Amino acid sequence: MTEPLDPSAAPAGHNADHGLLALYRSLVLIRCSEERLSAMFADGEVPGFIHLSIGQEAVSVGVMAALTAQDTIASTHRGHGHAIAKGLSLDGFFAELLARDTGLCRGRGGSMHVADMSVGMLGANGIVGAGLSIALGSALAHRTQKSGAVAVAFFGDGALAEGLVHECLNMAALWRLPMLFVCENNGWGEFLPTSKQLSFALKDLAAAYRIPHVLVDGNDVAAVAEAAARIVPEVRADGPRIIECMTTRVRGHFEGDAQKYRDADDLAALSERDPLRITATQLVRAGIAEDALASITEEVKARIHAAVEAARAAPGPGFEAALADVYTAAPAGMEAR
Amino acid sequence: MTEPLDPSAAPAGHNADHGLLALYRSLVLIRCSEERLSAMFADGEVPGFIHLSIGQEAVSVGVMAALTAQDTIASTHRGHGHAIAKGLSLDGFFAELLARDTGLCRGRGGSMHVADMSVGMLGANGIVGAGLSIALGSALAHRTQKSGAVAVAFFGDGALAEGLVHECLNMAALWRLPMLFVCENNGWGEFLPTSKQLSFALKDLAAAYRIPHVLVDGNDVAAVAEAAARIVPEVRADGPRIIECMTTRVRGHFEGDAQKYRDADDLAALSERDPLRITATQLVRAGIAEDALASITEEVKARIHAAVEAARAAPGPGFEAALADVYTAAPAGMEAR
Amino acid sequence: MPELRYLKAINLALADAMAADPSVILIGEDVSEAGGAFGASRGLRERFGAERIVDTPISEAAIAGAAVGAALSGLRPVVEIMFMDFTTLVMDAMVNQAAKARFMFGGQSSVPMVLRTPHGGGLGAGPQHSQCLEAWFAHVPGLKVVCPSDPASAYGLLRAAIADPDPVVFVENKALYAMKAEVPAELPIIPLGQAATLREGRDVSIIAYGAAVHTALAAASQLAGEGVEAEILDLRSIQPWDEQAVLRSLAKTHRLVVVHEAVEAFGVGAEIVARMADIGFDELDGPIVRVGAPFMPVPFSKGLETAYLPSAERVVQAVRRTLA
Amino acid sequence: MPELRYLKAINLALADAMAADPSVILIGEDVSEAGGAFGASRGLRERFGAERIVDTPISEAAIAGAAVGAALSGLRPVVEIMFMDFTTLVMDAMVNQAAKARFMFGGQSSVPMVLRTPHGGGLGAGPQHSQCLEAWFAHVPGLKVVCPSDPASAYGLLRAAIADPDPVVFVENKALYAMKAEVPAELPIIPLGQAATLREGRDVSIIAYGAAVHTALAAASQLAGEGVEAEILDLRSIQPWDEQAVLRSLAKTHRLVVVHEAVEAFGVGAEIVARMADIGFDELDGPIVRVGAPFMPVPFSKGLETAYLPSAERVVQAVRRTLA
Ligand SMILES: Cc1ncc(C[n+]2csc(CCOP(=O)(O)OP(=O)(O)O)c2C)c(N)n1
Ligand SMILES: Cc1ncc(C[n+]2csc(CCOP(=O)(O)OP(=O)(O)O)c2C)c(N)n1
Ligand SMILES: [Mg+2]
Ligand SMILES: [Mg+2]
Repeated sequence: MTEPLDPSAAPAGHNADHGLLALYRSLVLIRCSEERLSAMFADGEVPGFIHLSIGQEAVSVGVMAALTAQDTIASTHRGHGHAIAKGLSLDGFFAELLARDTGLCRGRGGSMHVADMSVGMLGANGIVGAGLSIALGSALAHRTQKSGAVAVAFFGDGALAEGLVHECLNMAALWRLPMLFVCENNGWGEFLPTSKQLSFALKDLAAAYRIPHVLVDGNDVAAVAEAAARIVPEVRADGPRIIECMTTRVRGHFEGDAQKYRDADDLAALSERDPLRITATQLVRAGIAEDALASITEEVKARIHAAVEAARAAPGPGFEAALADVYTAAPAGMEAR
Repeated sequence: MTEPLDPSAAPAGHNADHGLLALYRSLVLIRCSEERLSAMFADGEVPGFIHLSIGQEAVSVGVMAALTAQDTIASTHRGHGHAIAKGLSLDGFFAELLARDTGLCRGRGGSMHVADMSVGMLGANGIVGAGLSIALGSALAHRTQKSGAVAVAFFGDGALAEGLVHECLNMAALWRLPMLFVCENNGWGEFLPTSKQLSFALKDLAAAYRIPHVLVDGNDVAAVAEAAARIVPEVRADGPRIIECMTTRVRGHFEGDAQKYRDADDLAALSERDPLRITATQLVRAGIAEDALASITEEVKARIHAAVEAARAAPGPGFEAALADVYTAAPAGMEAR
Repeated sequence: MPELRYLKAINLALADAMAADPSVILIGEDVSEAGGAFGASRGLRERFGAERIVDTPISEAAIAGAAVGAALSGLRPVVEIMFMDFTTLVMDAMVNQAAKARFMFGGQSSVPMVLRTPHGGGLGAGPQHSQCLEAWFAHVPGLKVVCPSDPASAYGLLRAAIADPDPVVFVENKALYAMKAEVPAELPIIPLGQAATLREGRDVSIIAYGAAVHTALAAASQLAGEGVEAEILDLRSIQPWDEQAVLRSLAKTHRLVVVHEAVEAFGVGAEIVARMADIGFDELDGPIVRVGAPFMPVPFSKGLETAYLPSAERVVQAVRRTLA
Repeated sequence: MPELRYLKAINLALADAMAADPSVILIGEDVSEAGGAFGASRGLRERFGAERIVDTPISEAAIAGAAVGAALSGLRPVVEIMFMDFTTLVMDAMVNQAAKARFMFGGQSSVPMVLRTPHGGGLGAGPQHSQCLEAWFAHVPGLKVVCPSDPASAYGLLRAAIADPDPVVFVENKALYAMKAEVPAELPIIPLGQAATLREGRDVSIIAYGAAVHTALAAASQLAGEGVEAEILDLRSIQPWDEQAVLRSLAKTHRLVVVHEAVEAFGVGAEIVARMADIGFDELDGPIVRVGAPFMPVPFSKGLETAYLPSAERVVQAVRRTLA
């Protein structure tokens, strides 16, 4: 908790220091990145549909702190936090959201499809629930290859209504795959509370599938990291687990959503559960100077600034290159196309 | 239990006498119909894929005894029992299986698609799990129309792995629809025991969805009928319920399946759980003469014989009529086609 | 003449259909309290009640399957699937259940349901929120497929679709939702299966539907400047489509270009061309040219997406090619 | 030359691919203990172990989705979907995930998976167990689609499909499973995307794939008796398809007939015709005629089904029509 700040440290994740300050840095990185995106979206500089994870960052950071580079994750439409915490290239991230050729997806995917295979981030996903089956298959591959890696599926509470999720719970349990289910329960699926969408609690479903389930405060990164550190080794050794993170969707369903359908007091109260605030308070209580936290924010912002400027300077994607990537080049001698 | 046998009585079902003898008659009707089909299939007279419900008849008969003509059912690939018990035209049934123009589906559907809308039988179904969403929608219609009717979905234990089933459980519970889920748990999904397909028990899933669940001996028609008589009014008044019937698949997955993958002793033991035998024993114990039972079988066989002969004499379906039924005639003035 | 937006025309058609027939219900994700992800059902809950405008969980397969069951049980459900890309999740309900029930049950039943869904690009929504998949549904016997190009036809065709006894896939181009146009004070119901001639011309027939109709019209203006008079047919219905109208136009112009936003390969245009290369062969004086999207997913970047979407320029080139 | 059944050729290809590459796994309902619903994977569990031949629950969507995830993580999964009609349940995995992953992730990844599935009628299996839906997949950028017509090509194409870095939908006509034919002792791998000329002829080109190839061959024999020499091309791959081979044949015969078992309207044939009505227009001396199934679900009754399925007689009539 008192380690010196290393400005060159990678975001929490692979072999990173799991101390709270490192986690905090990662929270700040996600938050500042998304706030920057929000501003650029409002300015018309970021196109498409943007779903921010502001208020939910602690889930990504806490879980990823327990993973290695070999572990894989499958994400959702609200995937920026997962992607950044897993350690994807920040330059590639911003370049993608700005639709540049230097983007991780060369400007073809955008926010809903950011992916970085080099760090085991198998993609955000525009289809609610689809990531679970991708993680399921990745877990199957890990097991078949005896790699010792785990696969993690992130999904929202609204996704629990998709039949595919149940198919995956059943198969993961049946085959005892090294798969971690992480539910980000923010109480909403688009514009309707999930209490009006779901007749069940995940805890009870987990009991039916006999998959051990823990409920954590998804806005307390220390709590999430502690749970993940305990549970990921169980997944590696013994099979599927579920971590359900109670969390808060702050910015509405997508950028541009004024959330008129929400109770104003509820919205106002969200700041009390702000993951950054919670962790900052813990750090200050543990003796970290407020200045140290502020300087983390400054550094992070500088890093983001550099990424944004690099993205702005980068060329847009080329049509011919895109067309050439619909298929992989056929293996030598096969001339499949 | 001692009412006189009325040979002209409809199969148990709508407003029929629910006495055990009437139920027995219905069991015999299904059994003899399917045995006849089995023989005709072996002779090459019945084409296509045929999934017999021999050993499972008590589920159909017991549940249907609690339904009215307004109530609707959606069935499965193993749907002969459901169809016959719901009171569909026996002549139309055999004519359909023999692919005649006089068949309920005019020879276009066959075994996997027998339907009789006039008795609320919304169709067998070749797609595992699909019937549940059809029953869900039918229940929604009943509720919207305030008809007081219930919709019943029959499905096998193997179907529990289909995501659609879970979507339907959730929606039925969420909306408290007048929908009864009837699981025919015969321990098999095709050639694999469902213990190798499912990581959960339906009872536990039901608890998660907070849908009341009862487990009954699906081979004891009195037990099924008693449960259904108690539970169907609950469904009408209060919302979804699940009846799980433990039952036995005797003839293999489909006709022609020699069940070499099954334990010979297990197969041999099935006759002890034969629903007809169980009910016959109860009836005899209750004072019904064995002769009376035998004469039921004789009458039923005569009825089936008549249906088969009528079907054999009937013409095959016409191609032009089939083509004309791909769409409904457009409403007057609309000329949609 | 009053002006009407495309989205409002959909909204009006839903309202009028619900007022006319108490068996019409609307069902889908966020259709009720929120009035629809794009606002198509705004105000309907207040007017017709939550029993008839039903918010669902995120369960597309069950929603569509339930619509089939409800239609078999006396209702006329109108389902909204938020993006056509998500119809990947309702294929079984639409194809194996809705489309076949009437035929497969020997004509015992009809399945009067409508599945409304927006397709199309132009919003930077990326590969999983922009696809035009109508060709899939048009290939399925038992389904009808409609795709209106403007507010008046959106209203008139949706009314016809809801009144139709058979399952209809009703495709709305989301880039058209904001489009405003003059409409008659009394909006007529428009029969399914009939094309509309939007422009008369003697030199070439351009067949289009949905947003591509406007691309075709823009091309026609440009061509007129070059002395080429294009006849423009708005197909409106894709299944059934108005073969006779297309043939009549071809018999007049002897040249054919087919335009749509969907991927060209194995798209709707292929069928139209294939029919005309058979029954219209003797009328043809030049190659039949299609203009559709290239064989790639819909890209996110604005630059890529613009290059991807069929343009008036490409239609003009296609016309020049068949006239050459 | 040894004889081989079509089903056995599939089985051999699976075995040889698994022996050649330890990353190949087979996954599906009843593929392992039972050896496949039609027996395609018989004996493989014994040889390669249950870890590589995986029996699944009845969960098509998750099976296909898992194959995508496994393919992104280093395996080469071969999925079996028991009937093509059930691919209605895997559309999201195939279309929104498998097909797009490479493009949408900027070329970072390939998705080397194969989805094997039988289509076709003739078994009295009825409307939900007989459909030919390959046109859907051919319309999706990122997918490849293959449909072999005989044992040797079933072997060679399946080997190529499994070795291919992209997702392939591999369609087997179930009525061909029992077909026996002579094959070379060393079965070659056959590249995707290449048609085979099965019969040379000067009067008309008949293009077919799958079981319809045999219908076309039967028609050609009959036509030969009338003095008409038909050239028969087996397309083999549907996406990509061998446009140049078709164009070459057309340039020789100047008449074109396209035959498949799938519903004619909006089917695979439409694309082939549409291409030729464009790039091959100058070669055409008569209308292009398609022979496919009528616009109805596949009926159960033998009589109806026989009338439904494309026949040699209908191909002969089509040829006569284009020659008239
Ligand atoms: C299959 C599918 N259905 C619907 C949508 C539209 N949609 C996008 S996000 C969303 C809500 C998801 O809720 P949840 O899973 O709780 O995630 P959250 O947005 O709360 O993070 C919906 C309905 C979609 N993208 N995919
Ligand atoms: C969607 C789908 N997947 C697979 C099949 C093939 N299939 C037919 S019946 C069956 C087993 C069903 O098991 P269960 O639901 O327990 O019913 P049972 O046969 O035991 O009555 C399977 C896999 C199918 N018809 N539909
Ligand atoms: Mg949520
Ligand atoms: Mg079973």
